[in-house]
Amino acid sequence: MESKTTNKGLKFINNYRQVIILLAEIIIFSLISSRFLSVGNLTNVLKQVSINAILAAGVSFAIILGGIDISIGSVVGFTGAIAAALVVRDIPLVVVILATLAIGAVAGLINGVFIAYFDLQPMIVTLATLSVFRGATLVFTNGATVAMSKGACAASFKFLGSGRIFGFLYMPVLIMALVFIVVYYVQNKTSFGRHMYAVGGNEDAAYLSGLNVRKIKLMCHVICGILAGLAGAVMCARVGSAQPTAGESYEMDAIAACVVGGTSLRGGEGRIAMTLVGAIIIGMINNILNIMNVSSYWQTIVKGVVILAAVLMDRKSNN
Amino acid sequence: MESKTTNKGLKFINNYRQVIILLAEIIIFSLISSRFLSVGNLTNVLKQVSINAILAAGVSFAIILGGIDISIGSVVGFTGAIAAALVVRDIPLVVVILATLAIGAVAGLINGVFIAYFDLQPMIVTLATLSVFRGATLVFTNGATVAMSKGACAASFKFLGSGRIFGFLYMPVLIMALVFIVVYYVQNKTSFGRHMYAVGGNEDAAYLSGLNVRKIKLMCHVICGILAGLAGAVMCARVGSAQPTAGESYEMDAIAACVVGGTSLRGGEGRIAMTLVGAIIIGMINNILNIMNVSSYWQTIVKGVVILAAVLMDRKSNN
Amino acid sequence: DEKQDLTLGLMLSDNTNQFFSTLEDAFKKAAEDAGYEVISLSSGNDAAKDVTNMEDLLTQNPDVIVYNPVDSDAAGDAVAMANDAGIPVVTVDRAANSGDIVCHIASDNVYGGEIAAQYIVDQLPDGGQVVEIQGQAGASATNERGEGFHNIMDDNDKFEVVVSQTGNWSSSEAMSVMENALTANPDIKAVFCHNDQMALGAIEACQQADRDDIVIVGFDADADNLDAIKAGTQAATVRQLPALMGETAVEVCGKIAAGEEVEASIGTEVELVTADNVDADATAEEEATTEEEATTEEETETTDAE
Amino acid sequence: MGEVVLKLKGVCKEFPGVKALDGVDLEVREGEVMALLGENGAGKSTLMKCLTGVYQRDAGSIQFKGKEINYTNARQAQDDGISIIHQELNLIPKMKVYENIFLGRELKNKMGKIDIKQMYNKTAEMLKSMNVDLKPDQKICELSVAQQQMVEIAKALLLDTKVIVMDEPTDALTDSEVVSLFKIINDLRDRKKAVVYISHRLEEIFEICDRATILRDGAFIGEKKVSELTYDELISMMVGRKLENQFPYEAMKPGKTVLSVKNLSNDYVHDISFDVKAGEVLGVAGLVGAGRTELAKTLYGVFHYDKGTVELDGQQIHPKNPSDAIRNGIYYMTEDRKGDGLVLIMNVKENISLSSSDKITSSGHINEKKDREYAEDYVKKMRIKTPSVFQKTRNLSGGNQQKVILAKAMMSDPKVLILDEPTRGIDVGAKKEIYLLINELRRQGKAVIMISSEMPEILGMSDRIMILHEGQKKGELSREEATQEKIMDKILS
Ligand SMILES: Nc1ncnc2c1ncn2[C@@H]1O[C@H](COP(=O)(O)OP(=O)(O)OP(=O)(O)O)[C@@H](O)[C@H]1O
Ligand SMILES: Nc1ncnc2c1ncn2[C@@H]1O[C@H](COP(=O)(O)OP(=O)(O)OP(=O)(O)O)[C@@H](O)[C@H]1O
Ligand SMILES: [Mg+2]
Ligand SMILES: [Mg+2]
Repeated sequence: MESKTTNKGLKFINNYRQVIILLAEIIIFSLISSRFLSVGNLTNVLKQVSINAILAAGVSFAIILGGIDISIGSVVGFTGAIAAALVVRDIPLVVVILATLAIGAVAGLINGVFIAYFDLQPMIVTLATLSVFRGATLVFTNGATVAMSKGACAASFKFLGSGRIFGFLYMPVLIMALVFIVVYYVQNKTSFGRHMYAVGGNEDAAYLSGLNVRKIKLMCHVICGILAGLAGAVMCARVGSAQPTAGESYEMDAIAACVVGGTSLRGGEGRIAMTLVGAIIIGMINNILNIMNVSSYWQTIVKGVVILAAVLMDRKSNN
Repeated sequence: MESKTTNKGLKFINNYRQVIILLAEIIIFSLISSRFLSVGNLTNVLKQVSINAILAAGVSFAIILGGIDISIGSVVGFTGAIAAALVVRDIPLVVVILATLAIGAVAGLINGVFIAYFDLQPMIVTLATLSVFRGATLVFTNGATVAMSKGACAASFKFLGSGRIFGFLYMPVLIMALVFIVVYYVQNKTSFGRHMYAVGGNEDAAYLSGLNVRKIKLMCHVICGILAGLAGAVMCARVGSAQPTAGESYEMDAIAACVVGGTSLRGGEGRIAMTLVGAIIIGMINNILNIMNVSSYWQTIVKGVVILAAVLMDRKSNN
Repeated sequence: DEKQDLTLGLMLSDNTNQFFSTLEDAFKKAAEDAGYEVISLSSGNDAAKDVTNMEDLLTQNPDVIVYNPVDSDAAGDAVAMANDAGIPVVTVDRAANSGDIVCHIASDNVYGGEIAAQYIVDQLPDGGQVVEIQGQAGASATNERGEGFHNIMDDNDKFEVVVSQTGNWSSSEAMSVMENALTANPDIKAVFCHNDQMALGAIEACQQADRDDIVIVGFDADADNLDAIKAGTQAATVRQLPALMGETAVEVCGKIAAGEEVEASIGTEVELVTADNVDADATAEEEATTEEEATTEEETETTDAE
Repeated sequence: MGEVVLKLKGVCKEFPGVKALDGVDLEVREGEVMALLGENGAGKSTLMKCLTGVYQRDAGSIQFKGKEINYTNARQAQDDGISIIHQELNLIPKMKVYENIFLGRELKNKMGKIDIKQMYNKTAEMLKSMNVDLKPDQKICELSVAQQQMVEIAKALLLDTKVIVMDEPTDALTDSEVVSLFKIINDLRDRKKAVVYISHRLEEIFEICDRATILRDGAFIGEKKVSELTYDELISMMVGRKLENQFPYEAMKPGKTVLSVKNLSNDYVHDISFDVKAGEVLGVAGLVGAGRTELAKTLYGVFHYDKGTVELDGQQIHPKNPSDAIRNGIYYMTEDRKGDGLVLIMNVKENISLSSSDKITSSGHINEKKDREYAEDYVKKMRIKTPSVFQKTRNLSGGNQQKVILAKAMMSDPKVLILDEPTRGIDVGAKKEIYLLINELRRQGKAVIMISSEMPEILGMSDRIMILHEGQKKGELSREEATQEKIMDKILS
């Protein structure tokens, strides 16, 4: 009985170890800087985290499959440019959003077809499409920033990026929250989600159990693309313009968020809520380093060390 | 009998499919541009390929293990900066080279310890150290280029990067050739090489067969680091100075070279000679795009498409 | 001039950067008008790629090479190759620290940083806290613009640079930096961004924080930022004239090929654009890009970029 | 009587939530074969892993040649003279036979260069002496499971150690290889080696072992001389109760023909025709490499065929993939439970319902309650030993894993169920339970095709037996006429 209780306690701690890391972080950072623990600053963190978190939610589909998608940064750049170009032409907001999601879906579809139907390795496929999508963005924008004019469309589009609801809920944060709720439902409460985990856990067994492995893989990559498209639109709306190089190397932060959140790159494992926690853990690191005005050279070092420490702690408590 | 011969023929084609892709490339490119098939240009290609090829040889150790090392680009930057700083201080050439190799080894050791002894996932470890090593470079150089003076040491060091032997054999090409010979021997003719393939093929089985899996993993990452250090020195010598951002995203080209050369990212497979072929395939693509004056935006697209096509062909002929 | 059949090589450090893509476009257009061929290569900010590109460029034997190095120190080897091949080299924007250069068309990043800082000093007689949003760590433009900025700021006791953070040339990252800076330092009076992209991000952040009192200074004079200056959301930006540099470079190439003398160094303007001169300057820029005559070849400013 | 070389005393080992070993003793003598027996999950493999340094014991002592040992990795045990053939195959799929056999102990010249030729020759010699028809440079992934098992045995023999542990070596073998293996074991005994032999095929124990140590639920039950034991005694020691009638075959009148296969041909099988009726068990016998698995996978849509027809309930079907086959009412239960049977990191519940999403979902939404109830129902009905349906299948014993796969198959409710080696690696008690489940399936009117390499099982449970050899059908025998000899005759005809 005695030992059972401890075991349960241990199991609880283990299940929520990322949350514990996050709490530890909050406590330490509050001690480091008095400015950290303010509503304003925490709101900042959430706003800043939103784009990476949406990307991480998307890439978690690819990672749970046992694959990866490193082209999402380029998809962000491409869809952002398209969104800006449409807004400039005064296309209605709904159309703009649907268009970016559709383009994201097509990008994911391209990845998915090569990965699922041609059996190519996800890393190399998305490495190639990373290059293709970025090139497409450069060609499309001719290397120039697409700025959004002050028209009616621009205003409504920008609301997506910086608008508030109830005075405190920023749109990117709201969108992020909605994304995570939907993704949580899809991954945990639907048979599609269950099948995704099965394919990631043992592809052969999933196939022999009668699952349509290829379709599942394709779908996961399409979802990943759609979320990258959404992230592109939100980012473009937040910044108010689209740079041809926008989103470069964002994939790395998204992957880091998943892994810090306990998702295994070997596939079959990972909880979306913890991915959000992972993204916030990383976002808070960036935030405190900014607040403390650590030189950007040292920031690069510290960020790497902290990610390493987080996965190390994650692993330790996992055992 | 009849069918056996065809089978042998097929097997031969299959075994050397990358070479066939390379030959096809040479023929097509010669038809596209009369300037392509000249001794001068092919020498250029080899010189240009050398750094990526050395990196690819190194990262092949990590990939055959079933892992990855995406920190090598940062190691190139760091060791290059150290090399330049030492040359500026007129340190003898041998010491400079040994120092860069040693630093590369330490970088690999750090990766290896986390991967082998803390059982962290290679992708996330090297993603973190990518950041750490780049930051270290920025701190070390204070963000500024380290230029090499005109001293005796600088001259001898620069010989590494642009010197010739027998009038036509450029040093980087010679170094690349030596690296591949040594790596070929290590991977194919030593028990260490066999063990590396075994660990990549089935880690549990390798462990139960009595192999010291951790040590093998560590060694592979150290070798990868050493070769990245060598690449950093050669690059610094070739360019004549060290930029703090040197080597950024080089890991992707190196990984692409391995995969185009038929190395599986799932581990346990890969032939070093074909990695060289893969590096040359990619190098020739870059070269012909430059020669044909394709806009760099389109180059980005074309490069992605061609890598995809190469792995697709590779896979088709593999089946 | 009688028309010549020239092939010009153009090597840019990074044409995904708007400054250089503008330079490239103007160069190509001017060359086309003059009936020249252009081979244009870009190095993606990788000094090793400069060497590679030079090798590939020399294979095609251009008549003149216009070179915008990734790094001045690293440029020597690439220039030496061209020298060996007997092809004249003109550098733009960034100089090469060794090798034979026929002409350098300079624009001075350090000076640009200085006038940006000076503007802030002039605007805020009482001094105060200042933010610097840097370009990508280690990039030469970052180093030079930062150097100029600190040349002024560090000597001035009234000002304190409370935040020096990188925005990686990206509006989105700059926005995050600015948000954090505003939270951490409510008394910020001014911000200097190493490019205008990042200034856009800073503007967004200030607007969202309802801080329209902050003096925002950018660099590059992008069209959007000129609009922002007109609208009063941005205070100033530093204008370099990339289009003009491109056109000047084509002209210089023509002269070199024709065997005419050219100045060893040609300076193109670096100037501050504020609400006072934004309208006038906008027209000047337009003229510069549309009329070939409006070049500044006579100016013999010999400020060296590095 | 041989000297005791290895003495384990009071060995304990606990996993999170499971006490796998609770004070186990074992004595192994030179020149003798010690059987280690027990139900699935009794702790046999765990004990051997504690011995060979894969796991560290929590308590107890292990003495080898009078010296206390405490290995921390596999290599130390090998170097000391203890080798083990693990229950799971431990080969590198993409490497060659000789490379696997010499893995970790490559022959080298003085320069450190590996000597491929010598390793090749020694491997060829070894395989020949074992009566295995394999080329040393074949890749492991191209071999059948049985051939791989023989390679595994060769690898252990190469070490030439004092003690050899064999954890269910015959699990994947057919009779002819078993004969070869027993020759090898007899030879080892003659050479004064000590052998620990783990198997669920009890007839083998009486044929090859000298003594038997029996475990139950991680506890030591006893050690007996095999010559002093009867079959029933042995079972009651293992199971803790009497177990009568190992093959509970019930005569039943078969219904109408459900599956009818005519002239099926592809790369693996040639011109196969047969049919199966409702409520009937069709046994499929054959040597290793007979193509039984391939036939099953062809019917299941994994392999394609271009000649021949498959009819189900009189309707012609042509399954293109497993999901297609399942839709048509055919389910295949794999022989490789870890390789392609289970998603090991998923729990019992998730595995059981994997092929029957439609039963637990409405428009894509999973009904958690239904999901759990179905699983709990199967766990109870099939007596799957697991703390809860939320246990990861990775942590179940082999027999219980097998039952989970069978539960998955049953939940998909097929018309035709193909069982490939359904009792591989399963203890006597569990075997009987699976036979009872097969009876249950027959009663439900399912057509069952049972592929098995265990002759007694084929003879004991089939209504009819189809014999395959090298992809061809060699004949069919009814239950009444079938004997082991007749089957072998047909194979060799
Ligand atoms: N790594 C592990 N983690 C948790 N539990 C384990 C682990 N390995 C084994 N067990 C548990 O320990 C017990 C003994 O398992 P073991 O594999 O030794 O049984 P066994 O006698 O070899 O059975 P079988 O005949 O099925 O092979 C089982 O209950 C099993 O579930
Ligand atoms: N992946 C593969 N590549 C090449 N040959 C294979 C492969 N898998 C099996 N084979 C060959 O196919 C033949 C039939 O295989 P298999 O042993 O699975 O048949 P089986 O009758 O089901 O035998 P069992 O189930 O008893 O192992 C064998 O000769 C085997 O070597
Ligand atoms: Mg066992
Ligand atoms: Mg079989």
